[in-house]
Amino acid sequence: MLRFIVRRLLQLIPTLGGLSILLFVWLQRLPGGPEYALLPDDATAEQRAALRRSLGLDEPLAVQYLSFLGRIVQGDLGTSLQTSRPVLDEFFLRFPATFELAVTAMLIAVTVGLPLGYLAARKRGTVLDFAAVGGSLLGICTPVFFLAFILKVIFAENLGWFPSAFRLSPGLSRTDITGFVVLDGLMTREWDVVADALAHLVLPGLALASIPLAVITRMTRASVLEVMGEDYVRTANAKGLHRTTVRTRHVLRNALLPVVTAVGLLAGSLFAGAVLTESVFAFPGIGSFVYAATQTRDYPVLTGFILLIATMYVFINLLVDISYSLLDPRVRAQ
Amino acid sequence: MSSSTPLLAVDELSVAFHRRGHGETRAVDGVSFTLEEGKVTGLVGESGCGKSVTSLALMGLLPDRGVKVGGSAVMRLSDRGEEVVEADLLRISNRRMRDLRGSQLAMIFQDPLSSLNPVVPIGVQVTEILKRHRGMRGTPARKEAVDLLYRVGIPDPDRRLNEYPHQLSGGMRQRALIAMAVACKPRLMIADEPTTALDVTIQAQILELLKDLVTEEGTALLMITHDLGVVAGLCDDINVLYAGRAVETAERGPLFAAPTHPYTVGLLGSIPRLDAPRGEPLTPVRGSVNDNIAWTDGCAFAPRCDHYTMECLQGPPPLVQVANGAGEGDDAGSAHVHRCVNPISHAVVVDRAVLESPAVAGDDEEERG
Amino acid sequence: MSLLEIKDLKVHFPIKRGVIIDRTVGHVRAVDGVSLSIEPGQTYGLVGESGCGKTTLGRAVLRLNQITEGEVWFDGRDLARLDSESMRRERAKLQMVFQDPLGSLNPRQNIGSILLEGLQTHGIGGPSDEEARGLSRSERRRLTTEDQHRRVVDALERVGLSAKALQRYPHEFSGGQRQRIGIARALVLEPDLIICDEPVSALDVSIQAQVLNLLEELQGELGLTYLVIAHDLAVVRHVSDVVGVMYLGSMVEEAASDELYETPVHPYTRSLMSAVPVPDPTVEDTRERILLAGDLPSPANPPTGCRFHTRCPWRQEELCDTERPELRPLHGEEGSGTHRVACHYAEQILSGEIQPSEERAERIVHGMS
Amino acid sequence: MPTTPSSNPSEVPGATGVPGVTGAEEKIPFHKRKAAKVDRLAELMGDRGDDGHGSGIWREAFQRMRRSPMAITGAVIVALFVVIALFSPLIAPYSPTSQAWGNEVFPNRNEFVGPRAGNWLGLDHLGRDMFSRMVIGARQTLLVGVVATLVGFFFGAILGGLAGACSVLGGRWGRQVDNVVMRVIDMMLAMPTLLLAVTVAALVGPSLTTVMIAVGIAQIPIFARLLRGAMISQGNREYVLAAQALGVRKRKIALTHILPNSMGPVIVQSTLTLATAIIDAAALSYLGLGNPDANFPEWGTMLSEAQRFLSSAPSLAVYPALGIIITALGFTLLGESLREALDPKLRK
Amino acid sequence: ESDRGGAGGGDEQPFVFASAGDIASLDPFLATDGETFRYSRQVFETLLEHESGGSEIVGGLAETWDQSEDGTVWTFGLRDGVEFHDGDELNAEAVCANFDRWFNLTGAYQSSNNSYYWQKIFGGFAENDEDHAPPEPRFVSCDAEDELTVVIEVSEYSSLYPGGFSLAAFGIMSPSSLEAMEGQEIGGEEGNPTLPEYSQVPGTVAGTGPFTVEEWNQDQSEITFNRFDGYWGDPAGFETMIIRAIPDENARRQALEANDIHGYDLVAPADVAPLQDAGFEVPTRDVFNVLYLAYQQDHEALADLEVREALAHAVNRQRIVDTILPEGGEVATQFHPDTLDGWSPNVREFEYDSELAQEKLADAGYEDLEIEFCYPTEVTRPYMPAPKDIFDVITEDLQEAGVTVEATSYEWAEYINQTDSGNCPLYLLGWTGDYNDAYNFIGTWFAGPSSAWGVDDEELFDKMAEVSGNPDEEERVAGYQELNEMVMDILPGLPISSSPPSIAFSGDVNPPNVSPLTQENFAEASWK
Ligand SMILES: Nc1ncnc2c1ncn2[C@@H]1O[C@H](COP(=O)(O)OP(=O)(O)OP(=O)(O)O)[C@@H](O)[C@H]1O
Ligand SMILES: Nc1ncnc2c1ncn2[C@@H]1O[C@H](COP(=O)(O)OP(=O)(O)OP(=O)(O)O)[C@@H](O)[C@H]1O
Ligand SMILES: [Mg+2]
Ligand SMILES: [Mg+2]
Repeated sequence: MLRFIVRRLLQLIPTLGGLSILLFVWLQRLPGGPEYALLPDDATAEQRAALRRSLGLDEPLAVQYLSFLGRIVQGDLGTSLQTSRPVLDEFFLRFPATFELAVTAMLIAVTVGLPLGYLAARKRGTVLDFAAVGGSLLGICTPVFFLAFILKVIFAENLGWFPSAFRLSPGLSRTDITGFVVLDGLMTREWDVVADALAHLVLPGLALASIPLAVITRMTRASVLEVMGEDYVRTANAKGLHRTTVRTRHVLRNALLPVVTAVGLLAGSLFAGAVLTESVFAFPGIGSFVYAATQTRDYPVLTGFILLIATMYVFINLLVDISYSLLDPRVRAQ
Repeated sequence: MSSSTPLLAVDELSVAFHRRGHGETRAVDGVSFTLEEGKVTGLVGESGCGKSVTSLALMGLLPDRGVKVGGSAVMRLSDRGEEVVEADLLRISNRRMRDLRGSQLAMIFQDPLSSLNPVVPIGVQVTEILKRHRGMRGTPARKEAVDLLYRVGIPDPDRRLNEYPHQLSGGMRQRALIAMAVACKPRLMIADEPTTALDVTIQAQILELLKDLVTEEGTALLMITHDLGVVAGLCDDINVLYAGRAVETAERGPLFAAPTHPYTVGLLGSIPRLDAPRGEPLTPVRGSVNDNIAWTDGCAFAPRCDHYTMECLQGPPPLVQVANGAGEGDDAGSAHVHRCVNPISHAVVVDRAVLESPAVAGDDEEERG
Repeated sequence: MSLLEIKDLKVHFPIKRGVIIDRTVGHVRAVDGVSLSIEPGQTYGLVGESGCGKTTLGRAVLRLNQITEGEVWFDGRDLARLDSESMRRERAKLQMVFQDPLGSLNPRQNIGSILLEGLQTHGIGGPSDEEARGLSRSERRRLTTEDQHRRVVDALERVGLSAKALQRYPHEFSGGQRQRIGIARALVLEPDLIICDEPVSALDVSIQAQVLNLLEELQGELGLTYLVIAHDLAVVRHVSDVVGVMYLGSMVEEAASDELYETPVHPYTRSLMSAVPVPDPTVEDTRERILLAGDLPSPANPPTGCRFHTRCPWRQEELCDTERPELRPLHGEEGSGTHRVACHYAEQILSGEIQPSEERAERIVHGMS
Repeated sequence: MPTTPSSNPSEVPGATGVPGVTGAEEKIPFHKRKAAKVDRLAELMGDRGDDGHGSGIWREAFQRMRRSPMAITGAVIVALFVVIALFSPLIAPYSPTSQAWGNEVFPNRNEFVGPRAGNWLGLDHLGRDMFSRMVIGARQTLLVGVVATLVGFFFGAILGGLAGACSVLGGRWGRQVDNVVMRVIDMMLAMPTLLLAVTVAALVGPSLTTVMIAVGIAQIPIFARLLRGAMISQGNREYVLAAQALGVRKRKIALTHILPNSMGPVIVQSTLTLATAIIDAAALSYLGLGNPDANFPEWGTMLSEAQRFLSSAPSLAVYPALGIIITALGFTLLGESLREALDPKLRK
Repeated sequence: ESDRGGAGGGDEQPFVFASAGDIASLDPFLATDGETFRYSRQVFETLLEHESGGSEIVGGLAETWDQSEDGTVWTFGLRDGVEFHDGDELNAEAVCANFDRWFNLTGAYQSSNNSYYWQKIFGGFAENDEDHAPPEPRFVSCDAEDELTVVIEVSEYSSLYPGGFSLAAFGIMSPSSLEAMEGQEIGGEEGNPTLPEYSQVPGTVAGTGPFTVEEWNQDQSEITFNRFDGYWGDPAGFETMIIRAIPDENARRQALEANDIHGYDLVAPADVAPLQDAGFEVPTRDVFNVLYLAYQQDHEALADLEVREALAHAVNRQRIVDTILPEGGEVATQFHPDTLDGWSPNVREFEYDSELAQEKLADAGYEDLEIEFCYPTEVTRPYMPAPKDIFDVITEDLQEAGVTVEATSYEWAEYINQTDSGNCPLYLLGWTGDYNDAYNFIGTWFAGPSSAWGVDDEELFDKMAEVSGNPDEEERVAGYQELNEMVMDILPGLPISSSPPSIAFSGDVNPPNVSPLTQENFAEASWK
């Protein structure tokens, strides 16, 4: 197992290396440099040229890349052109927000999707099944930003049940320990902060959850249906086991295996999906920051964040693989 | 009379599947047989003739929807004391059936790998049945499981309990399945092609194990197979199934010595025998099961039969007692019945030249292409 | 002169593992030093338990598996040493019939194209060079197409299918018919040798017999040479002139078919033979059974000495676990010299000098408490 | 009517009489009896119907889909959408860009014009006929979906096909190639799709082409992996071995045997990608990377433009949103039922 | 509901205002963006300021100001009794300490994006660092003549003065904070500047404004202000004020409607009426901007005046103003808002007349004119609330006149690049004034040849230099009027509109006086 993990981690190096070159070349070729985004409209051509020079952007790409590599080896991803703060700091400043959002979305997706998919499979062909399948198809087909918008108009603007923006109500004082609002609130017993933070997570969480929810529901359903037809379930029934034993130990346990993989893949994509949701809900996470960075051609932020997100994605997949192999002894053997 | 009632009496069992857009498929169509304690009854037939469906119907394991089961399968559940408790397995409640399964009725499946849950250790899969039906848990359950595995011939059972199915060899998997089946000393056991997926040497081990089980525990065994060789060594009574119906039923002696239904004869003629002189061509049945006609139109086997007449196509042939003289002059009790209007008499069987007789096959083939 | 001569063939599959770069940490010795030769017009049967390396051997002959060591002489050439292009051409003369009739047919190709493919690949058919002289290119092509079509239809008819099958797809046929198509595919190239890897094990008994008959018939008509691989000893014996028995990558016994049946010498052959069920109750009841303990050991880590010693009832204290026996002609007896065994104690076993130890088999037979 | 003749050579029709026939039949001449038997048998087996000729897996899948309500719904939606898209200039009553009613709409004062006789779906914020824009928009949307899918399909298939073929047939060298290609695909996969699309779009500049390329590129690794996976699994099938045993060249095996059999999942994926492409295109438009040209209205752009008016004139956003959702749903339904129909597990 | 979120802070609930982005630095000197200046105006004050709600220059920290004859020496009389947040007192030395610090900055501070406005108004530094290529310095010295008199000398007169002194970038900080900043450099390696800590963590910088900075929460993009009780003027209306970023325009509106915030800037014109109807305060600022359609004259057809005139006639500017721009906007007749001195009533005007446009095009031989037309995506500017809508309307008009338009859009950064380099024949752009001087408008565009316009008119350039260099205010204004007339004769582009950008507040709030320069002083606002 350890060997497997080490192997996967080592494989990460060429992947990230390649990705960084790709990003580097690619991003630097984006039209319109930071000199246009950072200086006011009335700046002169000389001023813009001077800025390029002082940012080191006039160096040959290879030189830039090498110095980038040199820094990255020391754990330095450069500084944001936009805010002049280290990219890593920026990332960890915003990561907790996105992470909380992603976790919320995943929780919603899993807690609703699994039972729903399971029930749909059990009640195959009934109204419930139809609704679950139809609903999840609809979930997949509705553009996330539109859904987010609708949710906001209904539940924030018209009904006023949930806040429409931010991660925390302005002016609410809190103790910052980890950057994770809910966690900090729980640790310091600032219940108002916890409640407030949770309220802020509901709508964006729902919007972000729509696709994973749909996927998990459908996958669970398909997987449960498949497993219910397996021979070993028939064996379990032939042993006269209680229905619940059959369903939990034999059906669910196997049916969840492919779902675990799906959850991992989806978790990776959540960080990217957050771009849309976060911008609709003014949620201060990495998604909206990356988007702003594309607008201002903040190369270090783009390169750094995408590398970090990619690393995270690979890590999540590694975790999934590991958990998969823990769950499935057949894989463990290899 | 109680002692003479069979353990299980299956009467006119029929199973029909409904599928949208496909109409009805009668997978099993009026099959009757009985099972006795300490005896082995065989169900033989080619693929798709309804053997598995029969066994699943008895175990109540057919899918909930789209299936219609008819007939009855009355099982004597207990004969402690005077009172005989009987139940029709096809009618009792789901709950009750679950109680019976595993404790009174057990089943061994064909493919040992897919029949074991890949992600649950063997030990758990064995102990869960002990827990369910014998209320054992913890260490005693484990000890019992070790014992069971040892009894079915799994070496080093203690270690095997923690292993997963894929870590076992094919033979051991089948043994583990058998261990589960015998865990509660069921009175009736159904083995659905338990050795098809195994090598001959392993098959011999498993068959021996089953044989011992029957003789020592007095379990009734319903042996399902397509291999007449297996049946010859193991079964007491044999039912030959074709297209969902029993076409010939007999004790194994008469069946092998004097088969009367052309299908049985064909099956026997198909098997290359280790002890037959070499170079002699086999005499198989023509065509394949796809060539059946509906039983309602006549004998389903007619299109493949070298022996059929117009009569065969005159509606479903009835199951009839084999006219005596076909071998041992046995008493009426040991029924040798067949479903054929134009059976092969024993004398004919011996004369192979006659069997390789006219057929319409050639012409048919041209039409169909 | 033999048509095919295999000398000390070894096929090892590397087991790879590693952190970054895969290293070879061991080998699966699928075939580990097998020698055999097949005479023209003969049928050579190869039996053995699942996983003993039969398929690997068959594929190695066709170089579908990398050969680790050894020679494969075919038609005066060592196939093991041919470059891949010459080997590709050589394949026209060496054909193969596969176990899974459906799986070995491309579902998207119709029968015509399946059968034509080999002809087109090897440019078989069409006017000879002499005839072709003076013909225009399109004319030549037309003639070739016509000739190939004729050959295909011919092959189809030989296996008992009509030309109407040409336009149809594999899934529209029954199992037996599909296997016939597989045979026709091999046949159409007019090969010298056909390797049949479990040609019937996926088929129903009656169909199995049809296919076996067909194979024999074709041999009679066309004088083909077969290498038939199967795990069913009865089948192999039925079709073969010479039978080789494999165990764990090596050949343990080789003899003429009848001789092998009459006087099996190697303990493995004996137990194998005793395990094959015979569809005859009287035989079954009287037969002595040699039950083997346990399963086939892993070919990645074969036992030392005689590979079979871990399961052998005749095992002796000496030699068996230290020295690997060679395949050698049986001494003494009327042995025509064609009976070869790989056992240190073959003669003693044959003469009854050494008796099987009962205990090994005991535990299984009487294992039930 | 057996399809398989017995190979028994002695089985010649009419060689000997049938033994054991009853007296009643004895009077009929043998050949007549035989003919009657044949007729009767043929008659009995006649209603079983023929299995159909020359059909392949696709045809069978089609048969199955014809009975699936899901497939029918999907097909109807898609067909309707395609028809509208193809004939949109004929259907649209007005030019989609004509601001003929420009002086009737005041977005700055929140005054819009809803559905009315001349304008069935009302006017948009610049006084253009909403119905015409929706209809013409269908065409653009279809174009985006199709081209993006083709881009993903094409490059994905090349990459995946190369990797798959090399891995299956290329031996040791081939596995290296496969490894390298897979690393590249992994890299693309690790990059979040939307970010990938955003950067592509930013690179090329916002336009319809951009959206198509961006969405397409994001799909490349998916197609590539899918095809590679399918090819490797097909490559282990026995028919590939059979072709090798015939001596067919490896390149030909890859192209004519493995590839066609591996296309099933890829084709299913294309249908699903059409839906994804339409939705992703809308997202890109939302992020301001959509089609800048007003002459070619596209639903995604319309939707993102109309979000501003969601509270005052929700219909402006709802029409294109519904268009996108329904169309995507149509393709998804079709793709899913195609997947189901082609699933070997569900096939007998 | 007025106590939502009121748990923290004082007993009064904080006023929450949504901006479009986070601030860049606590030190406005380093910044170039409006959001930072919005923040800094609440905390720092400059020598001169604009009148509340107007664009006239009035005293800030200086009560009086004077220029020498040649306009190179400026004398400021400071307000007495002004206290910094950290307790320091405002005096001439404190002011000069600021100027001296700025002038003597080195290293990465000299990079054009860290001292943009300094370089624009006062040129380079005492020692110019070649790496960053700052221009020649224009600042000469700052002297404390007495306790409250500051004398600043520049090397040449420019119309940038005195307006330049009012720029938020030049907020005056306390001497103590300057001391604390001393030695804090812009860090990081070359090309990776990190701003010094004082500009990132509140506590060092201290101004004289009505609010003090309490906290800058970068992960929430939130900055918290407290009322400064020692403020010399009227105390701020809110005890606590929070400015938080919501980049998305719709999200800002929805947050206000959902009562998550109490005010926001950059209100979309379409939202003005609905918000007002719903009881929100949406005061409209005075117009201080111009939106124009530029004709890049390197384009062959556009080099022809007749074509330019034709296009001018082709566009129905009134419709844009009526339907797209916020109420109160008007069609611009020149590159100059009428709220600013130098506006001329006598410029040449162009009526909307599609037929005339067609005729003119035909005359010029361009009946089938095909032309590329660019617009920016993903931005709203105060002068250009919905670029795509405006673009669509103009496109429709042009097509009406027989012009075939090829649409091109760019993201803002790229848009500036493309239009600046003259790659767009037709494009939309505009300008909001920084301070009250005509040069801030036409001077930006027509002071010399530029690829943005492709105008090459020596006469115009000379005249511009002459007028802007004239220290006499009256003459200068007259000169600007002439210039405006001249520009409209040349017709380098079509001025479209001057429109009032709106700012929205919750109904519970008394809004501050809104400023045409978008320089609201939030101290003026209070709870109702
Ligand atoms: N769930 C089902 N739905 C529809 N038809 C079914 C179903 N299960 C079985 N059948 C049909 O019933 C018939 C009998 O099947 P069964 O599995 O009993 O055959 P079998 O004799 O066990 O064959 P094999 O030797 O292949 O196991 C077959 O024709 C099969 O197609
Ligand atoms: N490509 C391969 N890589 C690694 N090991 C292999 C490979 N092919 C076969 N083996 C191993 O080689 C051994 C012999 O396999 P082979 O398929 O030849 O056996 P077989 O006698 O044909 O068995 P069966 O009767 O099951 O077909 C097995 O242990 C198998 O696991
Ligand atoms: Mg079965
Ligand atoms: Mg094999």
